[in-house]
Amino acid sequence: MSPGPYFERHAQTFVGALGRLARRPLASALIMGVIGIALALPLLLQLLVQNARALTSNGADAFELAVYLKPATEEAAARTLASQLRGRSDLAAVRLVTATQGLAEFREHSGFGAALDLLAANPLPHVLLLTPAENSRGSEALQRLQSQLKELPAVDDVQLDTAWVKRLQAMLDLLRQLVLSIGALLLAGVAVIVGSTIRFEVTSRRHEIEVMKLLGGSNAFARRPFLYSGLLYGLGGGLVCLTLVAVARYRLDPAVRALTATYGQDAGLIGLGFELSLAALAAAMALGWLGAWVAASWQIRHIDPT
Amino acid sequence: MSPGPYFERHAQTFVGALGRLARRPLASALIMGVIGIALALPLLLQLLVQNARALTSNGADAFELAVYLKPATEEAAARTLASQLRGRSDLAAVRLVTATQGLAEFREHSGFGAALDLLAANPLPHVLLLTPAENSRGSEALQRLQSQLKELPAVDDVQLDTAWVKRLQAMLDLLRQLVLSIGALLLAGVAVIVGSTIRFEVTSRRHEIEVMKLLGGSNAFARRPFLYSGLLYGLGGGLVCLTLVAVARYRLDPAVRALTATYGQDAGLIGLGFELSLAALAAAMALGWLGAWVAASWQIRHIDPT
Amino acid sequence: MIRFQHVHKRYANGRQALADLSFEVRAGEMVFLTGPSGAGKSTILKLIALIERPTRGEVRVAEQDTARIRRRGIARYRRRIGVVFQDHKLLEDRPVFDNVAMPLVIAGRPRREIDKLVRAALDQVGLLGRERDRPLELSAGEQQRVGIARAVVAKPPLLIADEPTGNLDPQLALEIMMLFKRFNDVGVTVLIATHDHHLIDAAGARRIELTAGHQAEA
Amino acid sequence: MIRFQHVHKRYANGRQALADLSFEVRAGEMVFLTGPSGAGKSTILKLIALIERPTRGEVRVAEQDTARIRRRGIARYRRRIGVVFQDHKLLEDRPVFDNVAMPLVIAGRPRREIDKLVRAALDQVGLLGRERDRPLELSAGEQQRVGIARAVVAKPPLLIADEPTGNLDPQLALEIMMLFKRFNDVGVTVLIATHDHHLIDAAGARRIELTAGHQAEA
Ligand SMILES: Nc1ncnc2c1ncn2[C@@H]1O[C@H](COP(=O)(O)OP(=O)(O)OP(=O)(O)O)[C@@H](O)[C@H]1O
Ligand SMILES: Nc1ncnc2c1ncn2[C@@H]1O[C@H](COP(=O)(O)OP(=O)(O)OP(=O)(O)O)[C@@H](O)[C@H]1O
Ligand SMILES: [Mg+2]
Ligand SMILES: [Mg+2]
Repeated sequence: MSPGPYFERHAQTFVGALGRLARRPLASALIMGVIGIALALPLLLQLLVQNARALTSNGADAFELAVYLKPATEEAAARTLASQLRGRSDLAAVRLVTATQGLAEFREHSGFGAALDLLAANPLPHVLLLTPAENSRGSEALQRLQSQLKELPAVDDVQLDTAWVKRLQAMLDLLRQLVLSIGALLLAGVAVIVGSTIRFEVTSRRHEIEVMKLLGGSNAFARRPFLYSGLLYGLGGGLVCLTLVAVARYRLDPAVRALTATYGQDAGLIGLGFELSLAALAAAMALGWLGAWVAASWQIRHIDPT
Repeated sequence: MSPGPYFERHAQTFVGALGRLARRPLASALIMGVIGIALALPLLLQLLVQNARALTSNGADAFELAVYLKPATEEAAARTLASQLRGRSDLAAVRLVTATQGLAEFREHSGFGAALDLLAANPLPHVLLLTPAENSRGSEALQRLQSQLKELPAVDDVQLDTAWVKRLQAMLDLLRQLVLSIGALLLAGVAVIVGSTIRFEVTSRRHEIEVMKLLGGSNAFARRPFLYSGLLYGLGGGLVCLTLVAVARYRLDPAVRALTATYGQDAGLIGLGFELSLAALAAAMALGWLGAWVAASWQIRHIDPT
Repeated sequence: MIRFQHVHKRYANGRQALADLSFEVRAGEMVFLTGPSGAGKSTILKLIALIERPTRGEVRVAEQDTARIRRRGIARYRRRIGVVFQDHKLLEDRPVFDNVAMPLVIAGRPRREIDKLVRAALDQVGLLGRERDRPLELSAGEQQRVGIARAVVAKPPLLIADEPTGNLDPQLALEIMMLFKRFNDVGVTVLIATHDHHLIDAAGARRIELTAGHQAEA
Repeated sequence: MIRFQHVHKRYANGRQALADLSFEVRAGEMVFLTGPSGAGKSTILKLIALIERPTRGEVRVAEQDTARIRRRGIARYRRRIGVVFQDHKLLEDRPVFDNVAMPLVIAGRPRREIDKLVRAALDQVGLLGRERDRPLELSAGEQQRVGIARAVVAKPPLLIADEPTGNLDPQLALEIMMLFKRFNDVGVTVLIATHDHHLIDAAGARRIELTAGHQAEA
């Protein structure tokens, strides 16, 4: 078999598959739509988680740990401790609020005003405000950090700024779990959809395959058109998916802006980016090809002409 | 046509459809699986929103509004205002913290201790802590409430307890939008899946339908088996969906408990309940029947024997 | 029973299958349709069964202008005609019994009656005992006979058959032809397209000969 | 070329189609296979084309024990045999040209060659000019001839045909039989199952007569 006819045959088969899809545009579009939806959902959720994480790392104030030093601690010792902590890899920033600064801030905000001048001594301790490094913001990491800090001799108490942190973290954890489960389900779904579509196509072209086999066509020969169909379904589904993600991004943008506004920011949704889009497309095509390969191989091997 | 054979025929057709599904168990299971997944996702997300809402209404403290009265306000006037506010339908609870109570609390928590006894006058204002009614916790409703309260003559300032409220609300809004979009997408997906499955079945049994029509079978006669197939796909998909929801509930429960723990509660996920489960099942069957009806009617009308 | 008047049939691809054809088959008659391959025999039978529609001219069947029968009426109309198809048109995934029973099931006959009639029909084509076989497990001639049994099972007043003995050996072909004759004897109108001149001679019935869509009555 | 030795064939449903059948067809011979409906003619051709396997006994084709040919070898083996099927086995959604070209496409022949060979084959069965029609737009006899063109297009050394003239009028049947004879004249081994005794007489070739799976050489 010369390479000429071989290539020619592949090209012909590909065009044939394209032609078949085009001949029943509604059905093809529907299948691609379903694949697109199934691929878009995990991407959308991933996008959500990604954006939520970006938000919470911008809104770093939410992650502050307040370390209250023992009342007896000298300011110099507090400074030393602060610079020691700055060496830790799991902390992004360390800010020292000395007792004097604290009192000054309190005077401004509390409404007690000059009344505080009456105090014999400053009752406030020095406080270290810590921002954990980005990779140490999980609720477990935070708790570990908290207990480690508590054991330092100079430290009186360590408090997470608000329950908000824990809640957000727990929510993100939940969401991430959800994304993983849903993503796995839906990717399996895509393979199943392509597979069962191809399976039906093989069934509905059973006669044709029988005839091909009777005339001396190999299984590979009979399978080829279906592989191209699968590839095309994947490609179409991938394009639908990217479109859906783009539309969803556009539609959800106001809601996200409202959310970021609560952090005093004005940032829209982060998109998929070119590389991830391309990867999604490639994955869709690979899934389509694979689903088709499995379904067609299995079916065709079991078609025996009579 | 006597009613006997008519019923007999329906029963036979139903059994026939069941038999066809059973004859290719893998394919049937896969299709039902896909339908189940597609139905389960919106239900799961709905469950999530529902649970989130339940959580935030239990964790009512998160929703407190602090109303600072003008320093000159008498305690009696503060009490009058409090009981006036209790009459509002958009408030669930109103707690008055008088300046004296405030100072006592402050003395306990701030570390200033006896130092405060030196103060000539209590610098704190009376404060009203408000819990909005459940239906007035949207961020808009809260803002409206806030600006209304600010206009009261006795009021100095109104603060939402933390930014947390806004954030949670914004997140819930986002999630609700997401659920609506995803739910609509997926329900359409189910109809499409059933429809295109039936479409393929009709195609692969095209010869049979042609023969039936040649022998004087009406379109309705040819369509009947496919309607039963659609119904069965729906039923199977619905059962898969309920199973998936139950499994997901079981798997997500720890994460949700971790989340509720941050509210100092210990509550797992709220389930679907019997009625909603039944409704989901009925909806699945209806979708299956409908998808089959549309696909089969359309296809069968266009099969003309030659 | 059947009357073609100036019937023309041009298929969608432009091929002229029938040109100004007129003939009549009276109720109770038995008539053969002959002519070379591609002369238009199957086309005539398809016009009668409403599988195709004439381009021009009138096709009357049982005193009814078939042009008047629209979509919804076709099913009922076809139930009154028994058709033997040139390519059998059996359902390959259903046993012989179900195939033969199909016209009765469609007509909504009760189970007992169906049982009896199907057995009788299979007996007449020599296939009693093969009820549970599937068409693919039958030889071509056996399949053809199943098709014949299905056409006669509901005892229709009009029977049309397209090359019903093409896959049968001469002796069996004669038997089948005698079966058609027996139906004709009890009043059924029979129209058969065939190439087999010996059978026509044996049956001694009228013959309509076609050449390229024209009649050449012999 | 073909040698059956004590071949038995019992189908899965228990039906005994062939019982202890032995015969030989020498290379370059032309042989007819006759016998009543259900005698086992198609079964023999199916054993040769490896569509079925014998229950017992040996089927040798072209000096090769067919029992030795496993899954992967079947495709290549079939490419060397031209088969005319009793039910045509055409692809209904492909034009006549594609149907006839199929064996050449499968063999990976270049486009130009395919074009030439397909036209030549269609010419031989009298269907030149119908390349773009689809099988459903052909009469039964025309379909049968497309099947014959497909069987001969790749010029296989062995040609087997199952009732190739069942749907043809007597004159066309004779022409087709002469076509097979011409192939036989240039060295192709030909085995034809048929009911048509006139044709056998006309072709004057050897005849193997079957009765219920047994040979009854005449
Ligand atoms: N659906 C169709 N579309 C286009 N042309 C058709 C169609 N059906 C038949 N023809 C053409 O019309 C002519 C008559 O066909 P018909 O099937 O009536 O012939 P016939 O007499 O039955 O032949 P045979 O004996 O071979 O079955 C043929 O030339 C055929 O090619
Ligand atoms: N796939 C099968 N399964 C079971 N039985 C079969 C199968 N194919 C054929 N038979 C039976 O084997 C016997 C021989 O069949 P075969 O098709 O070889 O007959 P034939 O000589 O070709 O008859 P015809 O002239 O009617 O085509 C028949 O009784 C038939 O019912
Ligand atoms: Mg015909
Ligand atoms: Mg046979």
